[in-house]
Amino acid sequence: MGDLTNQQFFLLISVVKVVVVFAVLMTVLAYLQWVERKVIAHIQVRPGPYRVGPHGLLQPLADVIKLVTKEDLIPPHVSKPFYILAPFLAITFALLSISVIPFGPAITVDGRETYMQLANLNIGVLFILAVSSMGVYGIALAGWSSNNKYSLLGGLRSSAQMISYELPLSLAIAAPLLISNTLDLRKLVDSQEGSILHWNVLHMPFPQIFSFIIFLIAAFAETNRVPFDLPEAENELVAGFHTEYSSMKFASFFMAEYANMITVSCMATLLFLGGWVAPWPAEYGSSFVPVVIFAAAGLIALYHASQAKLKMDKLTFPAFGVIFLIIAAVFLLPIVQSWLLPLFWFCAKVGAILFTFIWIRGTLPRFRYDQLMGFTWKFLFPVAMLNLLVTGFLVALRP
Amino acid sequence: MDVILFFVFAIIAVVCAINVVVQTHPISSAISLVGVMGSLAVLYLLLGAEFLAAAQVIVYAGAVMVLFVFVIMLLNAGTEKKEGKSFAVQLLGVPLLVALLGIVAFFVQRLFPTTTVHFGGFTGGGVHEIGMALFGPYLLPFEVTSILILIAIVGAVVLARKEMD
Amino acid sequence: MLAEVPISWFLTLSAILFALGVAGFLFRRSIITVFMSIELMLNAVNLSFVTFSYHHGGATHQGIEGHLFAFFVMVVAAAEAAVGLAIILTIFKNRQTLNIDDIESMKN
Amino acid sequence: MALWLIPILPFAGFVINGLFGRRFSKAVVNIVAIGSVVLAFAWVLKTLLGLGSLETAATEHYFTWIQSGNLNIGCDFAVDRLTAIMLLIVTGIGSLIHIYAMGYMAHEGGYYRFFAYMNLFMFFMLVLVLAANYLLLFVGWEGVGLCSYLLIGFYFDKQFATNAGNKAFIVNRIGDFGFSLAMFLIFVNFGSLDFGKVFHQAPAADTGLLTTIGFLLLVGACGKSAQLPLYVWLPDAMAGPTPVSALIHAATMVTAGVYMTARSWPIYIHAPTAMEAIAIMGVVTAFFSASIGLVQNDIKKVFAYSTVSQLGYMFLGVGCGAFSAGIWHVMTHAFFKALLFLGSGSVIHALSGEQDLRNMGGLRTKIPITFWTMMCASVAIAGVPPFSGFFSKDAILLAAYNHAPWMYWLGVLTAGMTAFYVFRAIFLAFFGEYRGHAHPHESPPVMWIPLAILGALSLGGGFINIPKFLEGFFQGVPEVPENSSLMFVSIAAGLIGISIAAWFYLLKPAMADSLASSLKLIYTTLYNKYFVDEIYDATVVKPIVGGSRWVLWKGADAGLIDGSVNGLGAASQGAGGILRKLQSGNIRSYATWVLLGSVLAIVVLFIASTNYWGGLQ
Repeated sequence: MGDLTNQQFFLLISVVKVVVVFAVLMTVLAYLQWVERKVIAHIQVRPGPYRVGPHGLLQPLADVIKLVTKEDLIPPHVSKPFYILAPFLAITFALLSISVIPFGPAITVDGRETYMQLANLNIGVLFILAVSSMGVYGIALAGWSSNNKYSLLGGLRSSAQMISYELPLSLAIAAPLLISNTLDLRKLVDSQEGSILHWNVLHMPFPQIFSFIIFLIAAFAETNRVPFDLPEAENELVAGFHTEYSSMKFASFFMAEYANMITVSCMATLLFLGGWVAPWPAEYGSSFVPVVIFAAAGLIALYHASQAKLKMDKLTFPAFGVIFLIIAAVFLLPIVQSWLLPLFWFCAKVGAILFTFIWIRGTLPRFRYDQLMGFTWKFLFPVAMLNLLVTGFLVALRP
Repeated sequence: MDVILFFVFAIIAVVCAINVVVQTHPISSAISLVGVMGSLAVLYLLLGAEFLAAAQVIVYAGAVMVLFVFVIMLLNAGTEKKEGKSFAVQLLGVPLLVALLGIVAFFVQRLFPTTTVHFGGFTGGGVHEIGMALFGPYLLPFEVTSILILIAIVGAVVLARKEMD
Repeated sequence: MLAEVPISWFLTLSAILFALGVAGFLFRRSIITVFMSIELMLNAVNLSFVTFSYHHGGATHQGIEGHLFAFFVMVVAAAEAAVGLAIILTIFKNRQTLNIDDIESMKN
Repeated sequence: MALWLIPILPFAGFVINGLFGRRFSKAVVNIVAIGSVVLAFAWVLKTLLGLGSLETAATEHYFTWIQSGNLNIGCDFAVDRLTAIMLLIVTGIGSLIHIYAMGYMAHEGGYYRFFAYMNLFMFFMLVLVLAANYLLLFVGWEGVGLCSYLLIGFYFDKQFATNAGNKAFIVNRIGDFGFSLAMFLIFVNFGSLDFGKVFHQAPAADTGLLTTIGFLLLVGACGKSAQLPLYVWLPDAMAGPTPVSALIHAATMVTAGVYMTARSWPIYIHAPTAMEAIAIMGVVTAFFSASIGLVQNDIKKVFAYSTVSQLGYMFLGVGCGAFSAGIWHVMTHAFFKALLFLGSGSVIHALSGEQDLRNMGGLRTKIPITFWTMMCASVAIAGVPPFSGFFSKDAILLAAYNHAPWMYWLGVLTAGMTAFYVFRAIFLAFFGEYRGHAHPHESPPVMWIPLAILGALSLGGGFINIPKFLEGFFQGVPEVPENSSLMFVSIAAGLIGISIAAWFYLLKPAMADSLASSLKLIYTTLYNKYFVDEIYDATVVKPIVGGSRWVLWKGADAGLIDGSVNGLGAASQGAGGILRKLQSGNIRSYATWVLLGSVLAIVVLFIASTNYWGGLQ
């Protein structure tokens, strides 16, 4: 590979990155659904998907096959161009933001430095804000073009909700940006280098706990998740804006929702939780955390294998136990540690936030609509403003 | 590269703008307008206006136009009716438009014969530069804008509050 | 094939968009579309401002005034949209019409 | 030294009482009003002690008030020795009168309003004396005029009070007109209105110019200080409450003219003609109004004419070049005349509103404190040594003697008349039999304590040697040679006046009436104040009213102006009828016109800039 020019290398590595990210993202999207069903099932003390594959692990695959092969029904009386355009817009804008999110530090491939990121933008934060603000069109158009009053109401609610929650969201983002003094997502992470005490969420003397919580709440609303899933409140609006959609178009909205969840989780991680930075420095042993975790997981799997009652489990548990142990071993290899460790921490943080999303969905009831709007305008917005003001003052006083 | 980029997005912009004018349903016009704004944002990037490009998408496409779409949906505005007429428009509209476009295009060609644009030719449009200017020499207009927005909010609330009677 | 885009093309594009905005204002009867035509004109003007900024700034850090102007236009346009749409809502509530030719209480 | 605090304190009192006084109890109003003035007095004392000997003026610049072309007016306050005296008089006597008014006004309506106006007056008066340029002085000048108007018309439900207020205001306008012209002249010729800059340039200026300025300033002073021929408002101003008469129309505001003239001494010293005019005006006014005072029956009218007369004395002093003597008289006059007014207020208060001397008598035993304090004032004003009036009046007369003997003799005659009418009033009010029907009662301590303090000041105030104090201030003014023999002449004049009064009104009460009937023509003329009001009415007021009504209103306004306006209206109505066709109410049509306009504008813009056009080719 040594004979490639810089431009050829750039093209090649970009293609590789796009392929990898796309494949991983799609898998994650599919399996996030499985995780959600499983977690909620366990919160509600039931097993969840169990039939397709071991512990329902192949359920997402089955879902995909089902959705793709279903008849793509276009109801009469819909506004056809917009009806088709809407899911396309939704999924496009949802996936677009992933392109600027960095997953890890710069790594060296073949003697050349490259980023674990599809495109490095020095206004990355603004880009994500811009793209996410466009996401509302998909939902609004879907609601309107369906020519169905439930859909329309869902679309209207969604537009109003997303416009309203964008304000506290932006204000909450502004506070950590003030501290880090950059809009570049990589530099944002670099400014939080060190330990957990340097993450923006705990950054002394202005810990951004409030803006982190505000960001999470607003993100729930932006992604139309429980407890803010008014646009698709099934007991009021059938299925909200996507009532009339089926097959892949329906799947697009679904994927858009989960992609948005991943985006905001990544944003929260980058802005507040220090991105791929370990909670404490490597010299105090943070690099052994993944090894311990994966090894423990492997051992637990093996233990369960010895106790397994089902026939299938006797095969799968040992297999997974071994896989986990291998992963644990991989983390010990110094060659890959440099990029695998940051990736691990990043994924761990994103995963934790995604788990919070699911956890809250399993716990909280839905808001009433007027409460939803009152909450953002009368509480969230002023608090975010105040937080920004205080942070601004403290930053200005910073020597 | 730059020329291709310009042409692609200029053509998208013009086609979308024509669509804004000729579409009979407001929502089609609105979505077309979003297209215009999006392609203008790309042209801003070409001109080195990073911040404005982002602001264009966030403010215009993401907020103002959403508001439009929202109102169109709220009012359930249908296709417009061809009633009412204005003799002035019928008589003078097209000639004046052609004259305006012709004159402006002519003078533009005459006045700016040499300067050319290439990507990266202007680097003063980043967030930092805009911020330094806004909170430096242009602080007063900026602060006045905040008052303007406050007035707009109050005005909008008052107007929209009025009950139908 | 040109390597770079002449600045006059940008300005001409701006003029075309502006003229289209004017056309929308003149020939359309729906208040909302007319309002959108105004936004189109504002956008066209913003493009001019940014282009002029490039023209005057070049590679230096001068010529940011055009950007600021465009920025203020955006802010004012946002405020204007909020008030304007509120007015449209009120008009619709009171008159049940969105046709601009039906609204002529200021006649004579 | 925070000079601004001095006027601001009363102003704060005005704002608080004026805005919220209606809801306050009287006690709170008292605390605010009197507290603010007393605090101002205390601050004046502190400031003056802090400023030391004040050889040069202490100036403070706060902000630029007006900046237009080369006109640059700052909000500047300055304290020099002259200002220091005025500050002490204004705040000191003001405090006493405020305290007195607390008792006097206790039963009147509009209590808070009264004190709000009084505080506003104090504010403007202090601005007037503190001002370091003519315009700021003019602000105070107009402000005190306004307060004077408001307070004269305090009993606004009485016709004569509002009329008197209007009269004071309108007559003062004539004076202000002169003052304004003087300011314009000063600014045009000296390029500044700051005292320092103007007076620095004055010696080098043209005498004719200085004389003109001096005359115009004199017109202003004449209006404010009630001198002939603009004195007519002051006697009528007695329609206001008595503390107002004491504070504004005796002790402070009316002396503003004297203060301003003394302040402008560098101008006057180079304008001998103007000085002469001041002296003549002063002495004539002094004599003229003293003669009116001889026969008045209203106790306040007597003192009002007395005030005019004493102001004449001050101008006589100033006009003769004895600026410091004039200021000295301003101070002593403030003591004894304020006391006379407050005392007569006490009498009026005791008699429940009775003001006519013919209905008084024998009050000596009934209200002894008032009697004795008024006696103090009377001996002071009559020029009995060694009381205050004697010294200042003697200094003025001495200067007059050196200036022009006829002025001196007229002054001495006036001094005799002064002694006569003051003691006439005293004898009529306090001696003999009580002729009224009310039940006199002594005033409360809150009223007589200020009287007592003023009494002490009247008696001993002459030992405050103002000329000595101001010696350095009026540098370059010629010294007046001592002449102790003249002193005995004025003492004699005073004693003769007192004796005649005693003879007429104590020993042979019938003599006065018989003398009045035997000299009927003179008596009626004097009693009717030389018919000045009637003459003014016939020569000035009537023609103005008639001219306004027939020429300006019916002719110019109704005919010419209304006619042309109506014609224009009709014309525009006609034109509008045609043009309104354009206003179709159709926005799209309007947009077309706008577009047409823009296209034309662009075309014109490019065609007009031919150079540019040529450069393009």
